[in-house]
Amino acid sequence: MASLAREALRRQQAFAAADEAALDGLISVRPPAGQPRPEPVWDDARVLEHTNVGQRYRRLVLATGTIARTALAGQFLMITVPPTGGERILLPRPMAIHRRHPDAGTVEVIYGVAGRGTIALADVAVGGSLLVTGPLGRGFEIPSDARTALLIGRGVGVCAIMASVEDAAARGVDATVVLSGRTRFDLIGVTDCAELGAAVIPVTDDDGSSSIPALGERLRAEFRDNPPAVILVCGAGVLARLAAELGAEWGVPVQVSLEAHMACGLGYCHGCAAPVATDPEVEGPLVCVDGPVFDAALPVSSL
Amino acid sequence: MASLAREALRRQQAFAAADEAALDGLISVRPPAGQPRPEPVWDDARVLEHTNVGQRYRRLVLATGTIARTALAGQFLMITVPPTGGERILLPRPMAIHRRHPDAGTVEVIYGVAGRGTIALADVAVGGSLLVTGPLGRGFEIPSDARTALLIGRGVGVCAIMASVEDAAARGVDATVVLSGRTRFDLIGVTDCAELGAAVIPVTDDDGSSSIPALGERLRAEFRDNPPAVILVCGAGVLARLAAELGAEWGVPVQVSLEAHMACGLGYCHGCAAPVATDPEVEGPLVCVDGPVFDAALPVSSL
Amino acid sequence: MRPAEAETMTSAPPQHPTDARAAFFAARPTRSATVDLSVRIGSLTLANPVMPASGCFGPALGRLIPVAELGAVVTKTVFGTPRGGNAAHRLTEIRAGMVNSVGIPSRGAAGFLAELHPRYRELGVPVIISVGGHRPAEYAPVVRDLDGAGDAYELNVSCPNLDRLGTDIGSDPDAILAVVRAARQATDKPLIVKLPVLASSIADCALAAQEAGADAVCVANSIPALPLQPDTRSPALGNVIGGLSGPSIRPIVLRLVWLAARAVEIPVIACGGIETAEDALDYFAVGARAVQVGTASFGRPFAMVEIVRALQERCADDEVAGIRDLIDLWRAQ
Amino acid sequence: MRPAEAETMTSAPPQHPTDARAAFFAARPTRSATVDLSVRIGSLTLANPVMPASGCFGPALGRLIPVAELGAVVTKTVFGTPRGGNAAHRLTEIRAGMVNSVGIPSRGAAGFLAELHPRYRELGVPVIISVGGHRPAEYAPVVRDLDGAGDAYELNVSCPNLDRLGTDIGSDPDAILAVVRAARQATDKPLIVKLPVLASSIADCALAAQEAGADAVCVANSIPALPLQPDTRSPALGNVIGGLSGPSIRPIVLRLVWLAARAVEIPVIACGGIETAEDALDYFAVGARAVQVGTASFGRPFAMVEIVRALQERCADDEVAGIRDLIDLWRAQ
Ligand SMILES: Cc1cc2nc3c(=O)[nH]c(=O)nc-3n(C[C@H](O)[C@H](O)[C@H](O)COP(=O)(O)OP(=O)(O)OC[C@H]3O[C@@H](n4cnc5c(N)ncnc54)[C@H](O)[C@@H]3O)c2cc1C
Ligand SMILES: Cc1cc2nc3c(=O)[nH]c(=O)nc-3n(C[C@H](O)[C@H](O)[C@H](O)COP(=O)(O)OP(=O)(O)OC[C@H]3O[C@@H](n4cnc5c(N)ncnc54)[C@H](O)[C@@H]3O)c2cc1C
Ligand SMILES: Cc1cc2nc3c(=O)[nH]c(=O)nc-3n(C[C@H](O)[C@H](O)[C@H](O)COP(=O)(O)O)c2cc1C
Ligand SMILES: Cc1cc2nc3c(=O)[nH]c(=O)nc-3n(C[C@H](O)[C@H](O)[C@H](O)COP(=O)(O)O)c2cc1C
Ligand code: FES
Ligand code: FES
Repeated sequence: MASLAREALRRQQAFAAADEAALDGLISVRPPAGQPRPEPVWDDARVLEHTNVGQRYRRLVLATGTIARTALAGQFLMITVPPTGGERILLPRPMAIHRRHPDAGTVEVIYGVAGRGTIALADVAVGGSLLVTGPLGRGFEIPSDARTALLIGRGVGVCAIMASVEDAAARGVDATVVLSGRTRFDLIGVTDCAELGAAVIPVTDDDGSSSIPALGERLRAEFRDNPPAVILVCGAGVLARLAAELGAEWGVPVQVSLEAHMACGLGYCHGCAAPVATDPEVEGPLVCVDGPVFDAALPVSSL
Repeated sequence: MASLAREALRRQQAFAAADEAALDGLISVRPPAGQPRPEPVWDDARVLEHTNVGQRYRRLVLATGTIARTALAGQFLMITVPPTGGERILLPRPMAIHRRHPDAGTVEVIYGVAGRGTIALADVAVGGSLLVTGPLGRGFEIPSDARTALLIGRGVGVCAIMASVEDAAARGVDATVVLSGRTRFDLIGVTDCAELGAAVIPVTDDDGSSSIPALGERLRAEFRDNPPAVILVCGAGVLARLAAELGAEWGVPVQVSLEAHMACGLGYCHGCAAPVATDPEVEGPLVCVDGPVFDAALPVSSL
Repeated sequence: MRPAEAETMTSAPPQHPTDARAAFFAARPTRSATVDLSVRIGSLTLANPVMPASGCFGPALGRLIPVAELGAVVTKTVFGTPRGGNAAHRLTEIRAGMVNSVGIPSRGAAGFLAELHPRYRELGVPVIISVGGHRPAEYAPVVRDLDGAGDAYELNVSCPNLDRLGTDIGSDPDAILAVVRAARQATDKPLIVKLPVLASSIADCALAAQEAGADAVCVANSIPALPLQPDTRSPALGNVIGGLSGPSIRPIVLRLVWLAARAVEIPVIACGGIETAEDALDYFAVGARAVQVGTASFGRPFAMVEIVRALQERCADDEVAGIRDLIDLWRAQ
Repeated sequence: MRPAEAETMTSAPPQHPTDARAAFFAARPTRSATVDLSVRIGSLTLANPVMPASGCFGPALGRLIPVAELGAVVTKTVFGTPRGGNAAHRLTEIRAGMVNSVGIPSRGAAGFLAELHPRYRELGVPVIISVGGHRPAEYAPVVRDLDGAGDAYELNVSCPNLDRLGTDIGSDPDAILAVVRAARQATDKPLIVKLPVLASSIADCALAAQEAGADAVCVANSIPALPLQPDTRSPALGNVIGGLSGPSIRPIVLRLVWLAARAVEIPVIACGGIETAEDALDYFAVGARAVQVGTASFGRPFAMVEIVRALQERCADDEVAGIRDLIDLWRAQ
């Protein structure tokens, strides 16, 4: 029945609005990084693998040496979608660098097949090449004195945090990773975390474990005695708010990776305004160069 | 060398301009037909065959009962090109009905892969269906008292005359068919003519036999004693002019099928103006309803 | 000299069981009998909000589709005196859409009344006659000459093909005032004003039409464009410029409809790139009350009838009484 | 608050042998050394006719492509005083092209001079500063404040994102006269006027610019449009309307360039949907003397440099001395 479809659409819209509103007052630009950002390049990256992940996602393995060697955790690529049979995609699509393999000179990207752009991207053949620009943006940083970290990812948002799981593994930081998704079969990152020796808390919509109250309760119990030294989060506004609440309770910093519609990825088109309220005479931060990773803290009023 | 390509383009343009000019003053609307035109229909015609013909053409066999049974020789279809991978072709393409098989309920169409429209059409799969509207327009008519006919076709223009070869065969009219093309391997209609028992004069560009002077000489020799009762021609302005000259010499009527850019095929969009000079306050004939077949006669001034 | 449309196909459409068209004619919507899709344009009530765009319909199409299911038909623009139209090529297709420079050949008002009007009358739906002119003063006399014939008149002040270099009458609010005021004197029937895309302010143009007594505005005509031949870079059209139409102009016209609907009280009829009921709903969502379909009918002659049927189904599915509720439903979101 | 462009990437581009960009930087056209692609805009001579469109370039792109191979660079529009820009979403892609409603965030003339201008200067090509204003009187003061900085100024009287409902300054020839006359008093450097698509007469607008002393016109800005979200039918942009750009606007802008080039003596710079040297040659064929590339650079950052190199190759292939001959060759056909 179309009216059921309409109802579903209404619920989805209400959820999206609430998710956006959850970020209100939460976001600020991170202070200057300790580490200089790598120089971005563009490359004709050979497509080594292009496979399904679960039922809703696709995984790309791209050969692109410079980017694989220089990318910092939480940085992203702009991927130009090649024309397929007449369909022309004009704007490149920003995609998180899910995994870096510097020795092999490859990176991994996982994406959901959502709209025109990703539907066309899904047609790219192994052996062909993709024009990519990167590494771009300001990534996640695990503080140098941290011994533990909590990482929370939902859906393709898991891709933004996985390179930080790599960093944690490399630096001997104990990482606990919440992987959230609709069902168990949709979870991204389970094998990556196993490979990297991170503890995983899988939560899903179908059994209710991914709901914000349930997850909050679980994490508060889990970390009651030993809060993590930092929280990194990506994939939903309501998760960012939960992380900010936990961060306030535990007195630890929270970093969140955001999305915005992008054209250039380099800071010159001014298309990717971040959801930060500013003086109307001052331009607010841009997700592509001031983020995508921002600090997240509860607004003073709500503390 | 690009300058060679440029030269080739120049020659091609000069040829096209001369070909268009050759029609000057030649064309007039035919007097009302003896036979009423069939009612056009549209249909989702199943694609039974879709094969290559020589190196440059494609042949479609379409199951479309009403059209196969009612189409008159020289009528055409409007074929809606289905979207292929995002490429959207908005306007249907006019295509001559090359062969009619009323018992099988099928028609054949042969087309050259030329621009966006026919490139997309070439992707249509056997077993799928094509939206077609037809039969449309005013076709060729072999006068009822004719015992002989000369038919001249060049390139895909052969398709407009082949149904008249069918008519000739059915009525016991002796048909001589000039098939003109770039090379022997490009000629359309050789097997059709064999099947229909028509005499064929193949002429090609590579050996010079298709040049207007050479062909004129050959036809004048061939028909010196016994001129054909009617000449039907399609495929080039210079061939139409040659036919009109021969018609004047022999005192026989000449009919020519023309092309024009079309949107509706039904006479209401007024897009398909025929190359007939008229009073600027009077609309000239339309190729889709007043043609595509017109009378061709040398202007009085040039006689 | 030319029999054209008038000569061909004058008998009633026979039903061939072997083609898809026959099945389409036979189909009758079922659940949606109680749905009210009617819209009012001044004193005229249309059974539903779907009609052809001027120049993209003729009685010949009545043989291919059940025209009686449409809200109205709109004629090709009629001038007072005969016009020949532009040189070939008059149309072409490019990647961005189709471009036409037909140039409105017309047999004049007398020719229209004698030859075409009787065939429009047979269609069984309201007939909106599109009226053209080279100068503002030319419109009212045509309306007067035609009066008695049309159920409404659409004043086409926005044809991109009349003057290659000049500006449209319809991009100048003062000229619109003059055209509509004079036409308003010439008839009591509803007047629609068809506006151009290339105007500095569509709101001012629509307001001028309303002020002068128009019953609706149609937004908009095709967009002036210059298509080149890909190989030679020479103009693809005999007239050099023509009007771009088809789906790629939709986002441009959506904005114009939104602006016009905010500016005036009279209904806005949307025209530009509509191919499906979804496209029509997009226009309803920004404030249109009716839609015209042009280019889409060439490739899919049944497009308009499909839109009507789909709107009926949508109302039935969503359990709303009519198109107004459907629109409100969407606009509320 | 935000370090943005200024913070990142301030060192010289190192050459990585492992990426395609490094190879592109290394490439040097060979046969075409003797080809003269230069064009004049008033007193300024550009080495070739290819430059970015305003808002579609920033110094950061200089790290990705050899900007020194371009004819010039054009800055994003600079206002006199700071502006924040529009609400998110500021851009989206639809089937007909991309639509942006960035709304020209600007740090004002002083901020531009302090933070951005030094980085533009490092690029080694002429810098054309785009200048904006909310009212005609606002332009000249900005030009005066900036003078000394730019090699030329482009007066942007055609941004579709400043006022959702209002008309552009640039669609009113009188307003153009006022803007350009005042700016002409403020500087001796070349002035380019960037015109809108939605004007009643592009010829009148171009003539007004010429009469007031402009050295060139740029035709045209993006086309105002309203993109909807496919699922919800709600506006896809925070500002509701934005500017449509990309290849689908080319046939519309080609006509405007043709009309402008016939109307004025000063050079016409074409801007609209240019992706390749072929597209540039199309515009040259209808009378343009230079081209600007916008949307194409997002998907293919090297598009502008590729166009320059292809034009050089074309001249060499066709054995002509320069761009003028190449254009004549095409126009003659
Ligand atoms: C920093 C960053 C990292 C990202 N990483 C990933 C990732 O790892 N995996 C993944 O699947 N997706 C990722 N996205 C989103 C991705 O860029 C796609 O745009 C999104 O999946 C929408 O799909 P589409 O392009 O097919 O939609 P379309 O319908 O083609 O998009 C239409 C327009 O909306 C924009 N748009 C729509 N949704 C989004 C969105 N969520 N974010 C940004 N722009 C959007 C598109 O860019 C385009 O302009 C990321 C976005 C950002 C900003
Ligand atoms: C009555 C009639 C019968 C025809 N029969 C045949 C046939 O049997 N076989 C065949 O191969 N072709 C035939 N054509 C031409 C055919 O309709 C195609 O348009 C033509 O082959 C161009 O190819 P395209 O559509 O791929 O070109 P595109 O590049 O896609 O065409 C661009 C635009 O130009 C128009 N156009 C370009 N060339 C022509 C042309 N020659 N005639 C009409 N419009 C054109 C197209 O309709 C379109 O609007 C016929 C044309 C007419 C009018
Ligand atoms: C071939 C053709 C002829 C047209 N003739 C007219 C006309 O005579 N009068 C008119 O007002 N509009 C005319 N138009 C414009 C259409 O009515 C309509 O405004 C335009 O095509 C945009 O709608 P579309 O995108 O649905 O085609 C014509 C359009 C086409 C394609
Ligand atoms: C993201 C974006 C920002 C733009 N900003 C400006 C601007 O600040 N000033 C301006 O004059 N034009 C601006 N434009 C318009 C472009 O300069 C250009 O006129 C338009 O995009 C058409 O060219 P294109 O089709 O090559 O993109 C902008 C365009 C885009 C896509
Ligand atoms: S995407 Fe262009 S400024 Fe961020
Ligand atoms: S194609 Fe429409 S009138 Fe001939």
